[in-house]
Amino acid sequence: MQQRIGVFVCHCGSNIAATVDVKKVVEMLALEPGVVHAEDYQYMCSEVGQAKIAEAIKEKQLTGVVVCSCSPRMHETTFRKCAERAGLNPYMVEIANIREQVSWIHKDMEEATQKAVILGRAAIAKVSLNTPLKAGESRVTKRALVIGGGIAGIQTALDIADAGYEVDIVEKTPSIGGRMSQLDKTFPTLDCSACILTPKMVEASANEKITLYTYSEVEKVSGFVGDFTVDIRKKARSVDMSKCTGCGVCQEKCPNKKAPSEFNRGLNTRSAIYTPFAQAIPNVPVIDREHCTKFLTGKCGVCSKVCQAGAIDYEQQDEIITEKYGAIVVATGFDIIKLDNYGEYAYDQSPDVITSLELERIMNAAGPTKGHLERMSDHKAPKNMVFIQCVGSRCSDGRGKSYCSKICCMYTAKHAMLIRDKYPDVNVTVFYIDVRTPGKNFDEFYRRAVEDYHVNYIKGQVGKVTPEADGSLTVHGVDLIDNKQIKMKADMVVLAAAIEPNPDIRKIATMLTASIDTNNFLTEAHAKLRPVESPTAGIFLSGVTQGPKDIPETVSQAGAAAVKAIGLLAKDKLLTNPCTAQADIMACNGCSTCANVCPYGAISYEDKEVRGPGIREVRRVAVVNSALCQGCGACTVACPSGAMDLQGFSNRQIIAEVDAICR
Amino acid sequence: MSIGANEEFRPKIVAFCCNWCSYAGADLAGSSRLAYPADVKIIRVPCSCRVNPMFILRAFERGADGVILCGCHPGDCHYSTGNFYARRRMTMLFSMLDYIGVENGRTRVEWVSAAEGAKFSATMNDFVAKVTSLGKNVRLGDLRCKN
Amino acid sequence: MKYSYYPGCTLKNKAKDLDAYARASAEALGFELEEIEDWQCCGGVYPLGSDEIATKLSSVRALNAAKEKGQDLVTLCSACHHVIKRVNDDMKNVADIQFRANNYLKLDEPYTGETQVLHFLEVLRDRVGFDAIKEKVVKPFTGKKIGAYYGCLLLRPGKILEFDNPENPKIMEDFIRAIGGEPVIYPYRNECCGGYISLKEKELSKSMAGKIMDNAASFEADMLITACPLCLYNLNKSDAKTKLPVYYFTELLAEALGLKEEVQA
Amino acid sequence: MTKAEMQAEKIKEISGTDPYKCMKCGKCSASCPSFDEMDIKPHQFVSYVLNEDIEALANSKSLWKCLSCFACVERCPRDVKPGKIIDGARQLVVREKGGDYLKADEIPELLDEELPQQLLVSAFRRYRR
Repeated sequence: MQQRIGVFVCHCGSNIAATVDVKKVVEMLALEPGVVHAEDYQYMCSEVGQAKIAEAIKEKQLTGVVVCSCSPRMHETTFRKCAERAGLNPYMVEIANIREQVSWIHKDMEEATQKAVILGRAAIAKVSLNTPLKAGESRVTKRALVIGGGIAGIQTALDIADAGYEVDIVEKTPSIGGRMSQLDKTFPTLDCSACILTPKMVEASANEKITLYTYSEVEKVSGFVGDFTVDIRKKARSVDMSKCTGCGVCQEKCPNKKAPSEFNRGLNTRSAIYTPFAQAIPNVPVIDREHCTKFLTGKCGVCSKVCQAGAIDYEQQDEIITEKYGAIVVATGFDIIKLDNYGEYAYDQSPDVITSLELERIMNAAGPTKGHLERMSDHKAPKNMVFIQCVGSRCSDGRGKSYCSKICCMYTAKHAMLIRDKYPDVNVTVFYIDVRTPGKNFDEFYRRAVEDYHVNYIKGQVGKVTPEADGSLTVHGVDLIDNKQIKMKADMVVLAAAIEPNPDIRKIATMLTASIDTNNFLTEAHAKLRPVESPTAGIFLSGVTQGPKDIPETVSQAGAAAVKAIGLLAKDKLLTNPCTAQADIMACNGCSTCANVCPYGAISYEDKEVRGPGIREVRRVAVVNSALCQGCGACTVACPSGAMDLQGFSNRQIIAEVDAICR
Repeated sequence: MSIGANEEFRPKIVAFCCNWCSYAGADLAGSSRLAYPADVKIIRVPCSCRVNPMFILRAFERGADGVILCGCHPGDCHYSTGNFYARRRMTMLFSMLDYIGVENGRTRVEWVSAAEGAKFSATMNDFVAKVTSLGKNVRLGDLRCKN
Repeated sequence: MKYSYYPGCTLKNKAKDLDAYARASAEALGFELEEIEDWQCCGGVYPLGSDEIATKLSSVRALNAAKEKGQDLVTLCSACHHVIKRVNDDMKNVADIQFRANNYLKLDEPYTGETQVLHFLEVLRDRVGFDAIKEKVVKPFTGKKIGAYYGCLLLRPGKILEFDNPENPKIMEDFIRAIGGEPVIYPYRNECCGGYISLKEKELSKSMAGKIMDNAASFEADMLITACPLCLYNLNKSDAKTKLPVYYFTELLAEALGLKEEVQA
Repeated sequence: MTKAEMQAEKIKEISGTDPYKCMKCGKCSASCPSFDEMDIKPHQFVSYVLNEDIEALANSKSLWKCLSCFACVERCPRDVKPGKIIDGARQLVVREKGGDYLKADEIPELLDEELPQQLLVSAFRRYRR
């Protein structure tokens, strides 16, 4: 059947029209075979623009529509819905991207117009070969998975559970709580971190809709939006969770107390059987098999002897739990970078050069120094403290991270203020490049540190920190405003080390097929309009996994991710992508090559009667399960007989595009 | 068709971009206004593994001077493994093309993520420069198209 | 094991002992330094101007000579090492310099950075091994507190020199342990001694070298070792409050191996 | 192009650095062992090039106080490498006729018994064409 195609060219205000001669594009494309209608309009995506398309479909009995506009990733759905409302199959719409690929990157009008015409022709060539497609349906498992049990994961899980859905949290460490549980106070109101976090942890643990898998990791993910299947590895705790009463005697009696405490950032040690901190949830210890004498030498077993509940189980094995989920939220959080590349700050050379996170532990009443501010080398109280900002942040030289870690300016102001408040005789100096305080009450907070607490802020980065023979440190800095080099004695130096996404995120992103950027932050579906969704349907982003953020931002993003997940879980059925593969049984000889390359197991084989000119036989042929097929097209290229084709991106369509471009 | 001595040679370049990473990377290059030559025309495919070697032969046959295939970084494929198939297929195809005289500089596979607008633009600038330096592709022209 | 060896100008004159101790120690440790024929002066400082070619050619000739013999190129003087290593990096990675240098030199086969440049200390660490040296030590520096002075040229820029962690190096400390001494780690060990500035700005370099020596002394070093004749000169001329003796590391190596008298004779 | 513009371009070319990358953190000046001897400080080199104030840079004492110790090059978080910029300016001066900072006839009085050859060679390279 001869197609009747309508072409609609958008000005996008001046975004397109300033560089592309829109009228000329209309004029040229109107000449293409099959085109029966061509027009342009200021904003095709507006109500008026869409009405024009609908009207043309009805009046001219269009069978295909080409919109020359912005990227299909922006408005393809808009125009497809518009076509559908006007009675045209939505898959008879193609977009020529003349904004991102033309007007925004080219300056010469003639050249840009010519390219726009060519892209329009390619879209026309493609739409001429489109066939109406109908989306299928798939079911939604009404259960969500949250990966990561920090404040982001906890908040997301609480919100999802609150809406009435089952939700599981998978946390790698023995307790939920995350980074926030390590913090002493929070800015800009100086709440005690534990006081506001612990209730949430308890709530998550008590909520009957929430299941916690601590000391567990996601091992395998398959399926797709609405119907993911996930294997979770519950690592052997060596403690029976159902028997343990959390009395803590085992930790007290454990003779091996030499393991570095992860929770206290290695500033002190813990027993081999341990809970990371007193408020841990669940309050069930874990045996660290790498440090446990029983596991190392076979001799010991003290914890087992003292445990009255009989909960110690040295034979316990890892367990794999397989569960189905409709939505997955990633909340894997962050760590601070390793400082190996920054030898000039002497972090490895002096115990009195510490990171901000270590300072949090030192300031905390439950920390290694019971909250007393003291040097780790000689446990003396410092008189002079220096804070260095941007250690590894804003570094484009390959040693650190190119981005701003965002939280350091504020937590440093917090540290400075708390120290000056509690120890007024300690001099506090902050070397900064810029003080960045966008946020409600943030700048006021920073100014309080200067004006009320007399913290000495010096503009200029530090070049080197040298540990001196007398045990002090010399900070070699600069005051750019005074234009003077500074050599300053300090007893402690605190480094605001850059934050980076949890290193596990690479592995997790690969399992989820979620896109990730060069800094290992997960990519959003749209940087502005869909900031908590991954481009991979059914995957949502919560917290620092998407980019640096502070606690209030994390909590609000966690809520937003929860709402998106709830929106998905609330549906009974999802429309599936109709652009799936299909085998031409006339050409298929059942060789199984396609099934071998299919990542979804969507292809099976059936004996079917094949009828054609001179053929009438029963043959083994490929059958695609369109509910499982995700439309990647791997099979279409692997098929040796050319029987496999992908609807919506058929061989003929792509060749037609190639031809149109090379014409 | 011959190129006049004074006429500046502008190559015809087809870029196949996977929907999830590279096409999004191209969009980011666009919204970040990172220019690359208009000679590049993008065809959107769901995955780099959708690109049949036939499409590339067809492009050269129809007068393309260079063909580039962009996909997600290895390990980051939206369909898990598609880009690995693409990589293997293209390695074979490109060496065959080189054998018959379509130089390796005219063909390329590049991994560009959705966040790498700058890399997309830099890659295209570099590829266009390379193809331009090689001049017109004369090896695979369809004789039936000639006058 | 044979290495091509580039001694450099100073080792043929004012720093003859740096060279002589190295050769004798090498022999005792089972490797040979084969001096490149007709080597030319490296220029002492790496030409920073990206448009300079002529000043890099002498290094390329030495590098190519080693390549033709199929040997790694060993250097001893910090300055020679710095210049030759960086020129080699240019020849490997900077297309323009590679093209122009080869154009000029007209070698049988173009040189594109194939030779591996090793400092004598790197040979000791990576090829011989400090543990193997320890076994051959007959006169250990037991109880001696020795400060390693690295200076700038061996360490920076770290990405190109790849000698050691440029801000917190340990190769010379490991060397000191190997010869039985006790390394003194002091933060100024990678600060600049003043370098070539001591020709015209004598006071400045005296004070810079003085800070280094005083810093080492505050950590109770008995002596300093260095690989660079210019560092040695500047340290000896310093205005330090506590004057420490400064030795070439090869002298201590030869002494530990029991070769010192032999070399001096 | 004015002379200053041309010279600024030349410095960028010789040094192979991009002054626009500088974020003005001052780590170069904090690291510089010659800071107190310099009239124009390391972190200011960039602004002089960007403002095309080459005359001042060329006449600055800093040209002859830089030790090429690469502390600023090593530590610059933005890969601007102020040490290479100042060397670019120094090259600009010594490549001009009469720009030599070290005259042959002043050498004898600078020498002493222990002075290594390396020092003369290095100083010649840095101070003269």
